Amino acid sequence: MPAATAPSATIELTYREAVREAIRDALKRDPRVFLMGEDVGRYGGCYAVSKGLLAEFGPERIRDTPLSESGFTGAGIGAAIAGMRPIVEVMTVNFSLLALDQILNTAATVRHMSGNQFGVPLVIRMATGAGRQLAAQHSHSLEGWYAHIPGIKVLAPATLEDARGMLWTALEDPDPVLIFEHIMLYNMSGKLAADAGPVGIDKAAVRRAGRDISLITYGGSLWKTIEAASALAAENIDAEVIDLRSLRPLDDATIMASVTKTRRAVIVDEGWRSGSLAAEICTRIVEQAFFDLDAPIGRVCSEEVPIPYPRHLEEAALPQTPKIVAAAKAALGRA
Amino acid sequence: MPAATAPSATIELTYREAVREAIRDALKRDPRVFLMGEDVGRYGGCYAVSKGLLAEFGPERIRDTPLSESGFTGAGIGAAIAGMRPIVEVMTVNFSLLALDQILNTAATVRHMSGNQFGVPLVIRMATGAGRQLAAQHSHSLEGWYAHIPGIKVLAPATLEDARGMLWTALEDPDPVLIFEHIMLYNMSGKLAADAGPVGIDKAAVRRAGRDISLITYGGSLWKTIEAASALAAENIDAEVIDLRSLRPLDDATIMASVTKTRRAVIVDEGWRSGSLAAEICTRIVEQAFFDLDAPIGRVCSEEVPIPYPRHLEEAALPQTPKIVAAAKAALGRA
Amino acid sequence: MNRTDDRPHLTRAHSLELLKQMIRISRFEDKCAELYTQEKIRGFLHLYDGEEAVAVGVIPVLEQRDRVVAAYREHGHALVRGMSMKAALAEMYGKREGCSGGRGGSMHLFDRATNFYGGNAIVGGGLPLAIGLALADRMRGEKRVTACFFGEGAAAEGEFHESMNLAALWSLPVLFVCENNLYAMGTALAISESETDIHAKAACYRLASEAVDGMDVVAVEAAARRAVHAVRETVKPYFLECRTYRFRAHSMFDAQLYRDKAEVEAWRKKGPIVRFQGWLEQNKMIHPEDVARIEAEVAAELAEAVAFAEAGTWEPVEQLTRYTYAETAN
Amino acid sequence: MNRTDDRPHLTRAHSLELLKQMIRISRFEDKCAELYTQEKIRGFLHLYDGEEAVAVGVIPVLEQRDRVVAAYREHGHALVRGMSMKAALAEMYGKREGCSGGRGGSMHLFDRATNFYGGNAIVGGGLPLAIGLALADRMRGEKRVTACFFGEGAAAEGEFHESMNLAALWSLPVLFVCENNLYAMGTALAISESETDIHAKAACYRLASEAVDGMDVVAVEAAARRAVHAVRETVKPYFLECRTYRFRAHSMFDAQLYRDKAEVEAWRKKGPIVRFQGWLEQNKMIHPEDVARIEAEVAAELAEAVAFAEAGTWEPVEQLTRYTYAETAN
Ligand SMILES: Cc1ncc(C[n+]2csc(CCOP(=O)(O)OP(=O)(O)O)c2C)c(N)n1
Ligand SMILES: Cc1ncc(C[n+]2csc(CCOP(=O)(O)OP(=O)(O)O)c2C)c(N)n1
Ligand SMILES: [Mg+2]
Ligand SMILES: [Mg+2]
Repeated sequence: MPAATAPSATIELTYREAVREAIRDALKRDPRVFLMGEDVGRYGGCYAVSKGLLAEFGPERIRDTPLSESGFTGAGIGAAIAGMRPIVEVMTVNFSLLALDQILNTAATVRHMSGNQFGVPLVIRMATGAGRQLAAQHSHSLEGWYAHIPGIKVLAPATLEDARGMLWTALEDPDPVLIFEHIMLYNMSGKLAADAGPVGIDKAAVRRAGRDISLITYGGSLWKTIEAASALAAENIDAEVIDLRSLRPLDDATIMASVTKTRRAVIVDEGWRSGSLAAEICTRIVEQAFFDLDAPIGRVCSEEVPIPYPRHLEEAALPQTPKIVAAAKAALGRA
Repeated sequence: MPAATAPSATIELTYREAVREAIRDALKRDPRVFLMGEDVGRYGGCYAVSKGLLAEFGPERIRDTPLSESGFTGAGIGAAIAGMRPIVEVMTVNFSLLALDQILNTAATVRHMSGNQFGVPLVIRMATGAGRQLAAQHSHSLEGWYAHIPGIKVLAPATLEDARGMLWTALEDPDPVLIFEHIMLYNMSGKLAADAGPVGIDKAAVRRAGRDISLITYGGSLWKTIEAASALAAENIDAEVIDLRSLRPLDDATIMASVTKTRRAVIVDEGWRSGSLAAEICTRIVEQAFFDLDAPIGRVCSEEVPIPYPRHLEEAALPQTPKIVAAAKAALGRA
Repeated sequence: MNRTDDRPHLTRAHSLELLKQMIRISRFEDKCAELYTQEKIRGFLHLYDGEEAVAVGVIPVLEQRDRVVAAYREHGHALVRGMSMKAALAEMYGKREGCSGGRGGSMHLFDRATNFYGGNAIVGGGLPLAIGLALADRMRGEKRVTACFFGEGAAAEGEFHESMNLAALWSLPVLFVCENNLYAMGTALAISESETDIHAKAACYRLASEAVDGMDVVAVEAAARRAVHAVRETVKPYFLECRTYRFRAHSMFDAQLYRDKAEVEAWRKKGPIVRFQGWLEQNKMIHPEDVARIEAEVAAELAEAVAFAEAGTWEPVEQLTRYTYAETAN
Repeated sequence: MNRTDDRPHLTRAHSLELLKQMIRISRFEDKCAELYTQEKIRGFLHLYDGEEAVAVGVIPVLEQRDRVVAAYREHGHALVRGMSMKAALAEMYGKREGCSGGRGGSMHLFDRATNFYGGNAIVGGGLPLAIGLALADRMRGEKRVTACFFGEGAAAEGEFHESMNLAALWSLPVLFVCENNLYAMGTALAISESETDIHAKAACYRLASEAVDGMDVVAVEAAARRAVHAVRETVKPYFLECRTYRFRAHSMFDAQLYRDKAEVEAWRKKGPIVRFQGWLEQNKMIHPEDVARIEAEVAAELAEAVAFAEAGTWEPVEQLTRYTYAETAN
């Protein structure tokens, strides 16, 4: 769990509310900030994140857009270059493919190809992940895929603190930052300091310390992994759980420190297995800590299939606690 | 080198001509085949691949499209579902981002989400890679990135045989196949059997047999890697060179057979390093042959930067023979 | 254009058929909503309530060989096109016996037998597909029509623009049917389009275009006849904007903050079923027994469908990755 | 609209300035072509030969605070906007002293000092960017105009459509300047657009739109004055289609199989420079010495630029990945 902070009043809220508070806070702090996306205003947001903000901030700053992902993402880029601090919301990562030209060919390249004359301090938020039976065009986890692109940063808040705190730090970043919110986290509730504020976005967090194996994950899979760690504890396996938090750049130091200690690792990632972020992490461990490893590194990823609709198949397609437990035990030779 | 074929007349031709011959052949063999893309007709193709085909086959089958990557790629998907065998040409992989919605959300999913009622026997060809100083919006190598997507196949012909032979096999495939042609290969010339025909697309090829280390690569990097193997040979290092040919699916058997023999591997891949296909291959080796490895696996990838314009920086950004040699020697402890 | 061909044939039998089809969709979807609250159906469920006259007015005008592309609000289209309620409902249950083997769900109904190409949940994503189907038909000289249904929200997408241009430029036999229900989720048309007259917008691509009262099944059918006839004879695209309204929420997760209840109620009074049924009754073309009979038939069909879906089987988990690629001989 | 404001001020000094700017671009690019064959310049090089009247007619009408977005055929725009030949040429050499530090090359000229936002080599890719720049200005109440230049080929892209709609819908102060040179690489307009009248196409989004003879610098300037004035006063978009022609190949890799030499020759006779210069001479507004002086000044500027570019330095290879991200304090 993150380092203890000075005692302060805590409030009970959901991840959704934490994101909303982060947006409200940003809008209040900085007149350059505005939120733009499909149905963020009158509808209240596809996942109800921005509900109420239109009434508070008006239609200029809570800007409903037409169905034009490329157009309004590009508009966010332009506005950012011109000195605003836009938050662009793309409803679901699958739709962001329509905006990928703007993200990769413009947002990620402008600073470099202009020789540092123009930067893009833009935040793009989107929902990611499966679990609601939304089938093959609404359920993918492409955040790890986005993490391949130089010029952008990629965040995956998994906790209330991060949902609340990453946005502001991202908005202060001079470069484009993509924030992926897992749809299964929105209803998660818990306690948070009433005055919770910005958090760093450059370090992974050790969410559970352990000696026997490193379980490395992020986003929606964090909670399944923590559950797996508890199950493993019951079998006397002391797992360390690392929440990557930032997928680009990756915090190699925290990963290597853990693996060097435990000598074994399993990576849990909701992306499709081949070409997953898990592969990158595995490779970095091999590159940087090969001789510290006692066993092959395990991967628990999504099956390589467009996510199917029925509950039982959707569940089977995704990383689940028992699979994580099994992978950890296999890495420990206790399969 | 590929298995010897029965002696037949050989002709001298370029990679560009080999691709053109493959397209001509397909058009002649099968009335369902047509070529569609920007400037494939009257202009003769951005990289002159389709030069002459308009005169031979007419504007219906050599179809110039407007600048509408999403529209005409989607049109290719629809035509394929309706029973045609379209070849869609996207000029450069960077522009294909505009069509990614159609590729990932439709082409790759239709068979699954329709419960196998509709398939998409479509071939999409595109130019990839750097080397012509085309800078940050025309130089990327995203084929390894595409290889993450279930539902499509991804090919990277590196030789004249493959440039000539993969297309037909791809057209016979019931699913979407993306073929990436590296821009630096188009002018490569060599000899090819006059009656060269289809080749398999499911196996990697050992382009040079060796005992000391496996150099695993594909596409434009193959020739740099073969050069590196020659340089290594001069230092008494006997490198095996594997040409993946198919990036999705990967031919694990050939890779593992090589690595199990050599116990060392370096992967050479023009994609950006983080999240590269090289990471996936490294991870598979770790998963499947960990205990056969004597050293960490090396990666020679592109630097994580939008490709810069000046020659010296572009060269420095890409995998090059000396880097491959150095990586191989490092893996052998001879750095 | 042959005027005789296009005139609606409002015989009593035909009128009853139109009414029945609309009632079929409506009752089917009422049931779906109920089953959704029972968690038999999950995921996103988009109901067509209020828009039935569009699918019922257009699709029966098509021939068997023609093709249909729809979006995610497509239960009505699938049923009218000939998909059985059983296959549609089993799909929403996620059962193997569903029209897509259970893998698609509500947003991805497919049916090869009736040339029904989905079921596309990317707004605008079906348009390029329709272009391609029609291109294939044109290249082969097959006189098929591809009818492509989508909401007015799609008109803002780049894919709409590219598709309109390709259709007109290449003379493709596509009937574009824009179901303009005035809202894209919670976004009213005026908030998403500088030109709110969608059929005029389409006409800018130099294709035939007209708007019709989408709450009037007879008007829709008449327009569809003209349009389908024109597409088939001229081998050119045609754009039909059907002005309609969605009575229910966008999906099952919509608090409808963006519109007044009164607005919805006012539209409900103009609903395609009440309106057509009322008109038929007023003109003595149908009798109360007719409606009772239709309701009974539909109820029976529906009961059978529910039983079928309930009795359906689950795809074994071992088959999870099936159909990601074709299963080939080797 | 204030008619007085918009009338071109064709004083002798102004005429000479217009002529000089066109000649500057032309001579600069002749040199670029030569340097390309010498392999001093590499990559893609797109010349503006024949289209000079557009940049020269439009850009000087803008104010310093205004913004310019261009595509990959943007040498002319950059020079007229105020970039020095030195900085532009050094960029094409790939030298650190180039306007983009040498990292961009011909297709990616940028200049913060003059609000020149590239240099975008994705066809249509600059339009959403222009939308965003203008959106920022509108939100802050800054009366700036963003002029966005692109070719007619871009009109087929979805991004064009989305951008037109957003500009009109949100009332954004963008001046869209479509450089309609009749070809997109080798694709003639009629092969890419069902509506070949691009300004009419744009008008469909309900924005002010007009077409002008893009070979006539005076006409372009007059139209640009009207347009810029309208954008600034109404805070609404304006679309200006400049009908022009590209005399040279699309890039240095183009055999021009798609058009007749005769067509090119016919257009060359209507070239913006010969035409304007001829007209000025005919009307005795300039004398041969004027042209000689301009040529001499331009030649000197160019010689200096070449020397500057030649003397420029290479970015150390160690700096390869610089500017992928901002360099922050820590
Ligand atoms: C590309 C894309 N963007 C966003 C969405 C989310 N979404 C689903 S339906 C919808 C509204 C579409 O409205 P319209 O086209 O008018 O159809 P209607 O729902 O009214 O039938 C939106 C925004 C999506 N599915 N696809
Ligand atoms: C999205 C995209 N597709 C294709 C290309 C390749 N390409 C570069 S310029 C060009 C022609 C563009 O024509 P037009 O917009 O008329 O501008 P012009 O070159 O005539 O000035 C093409 C197809 C590209 N750069 N970007
Ligand atoms: Mg709608
Ligand atoms: Mg042009």
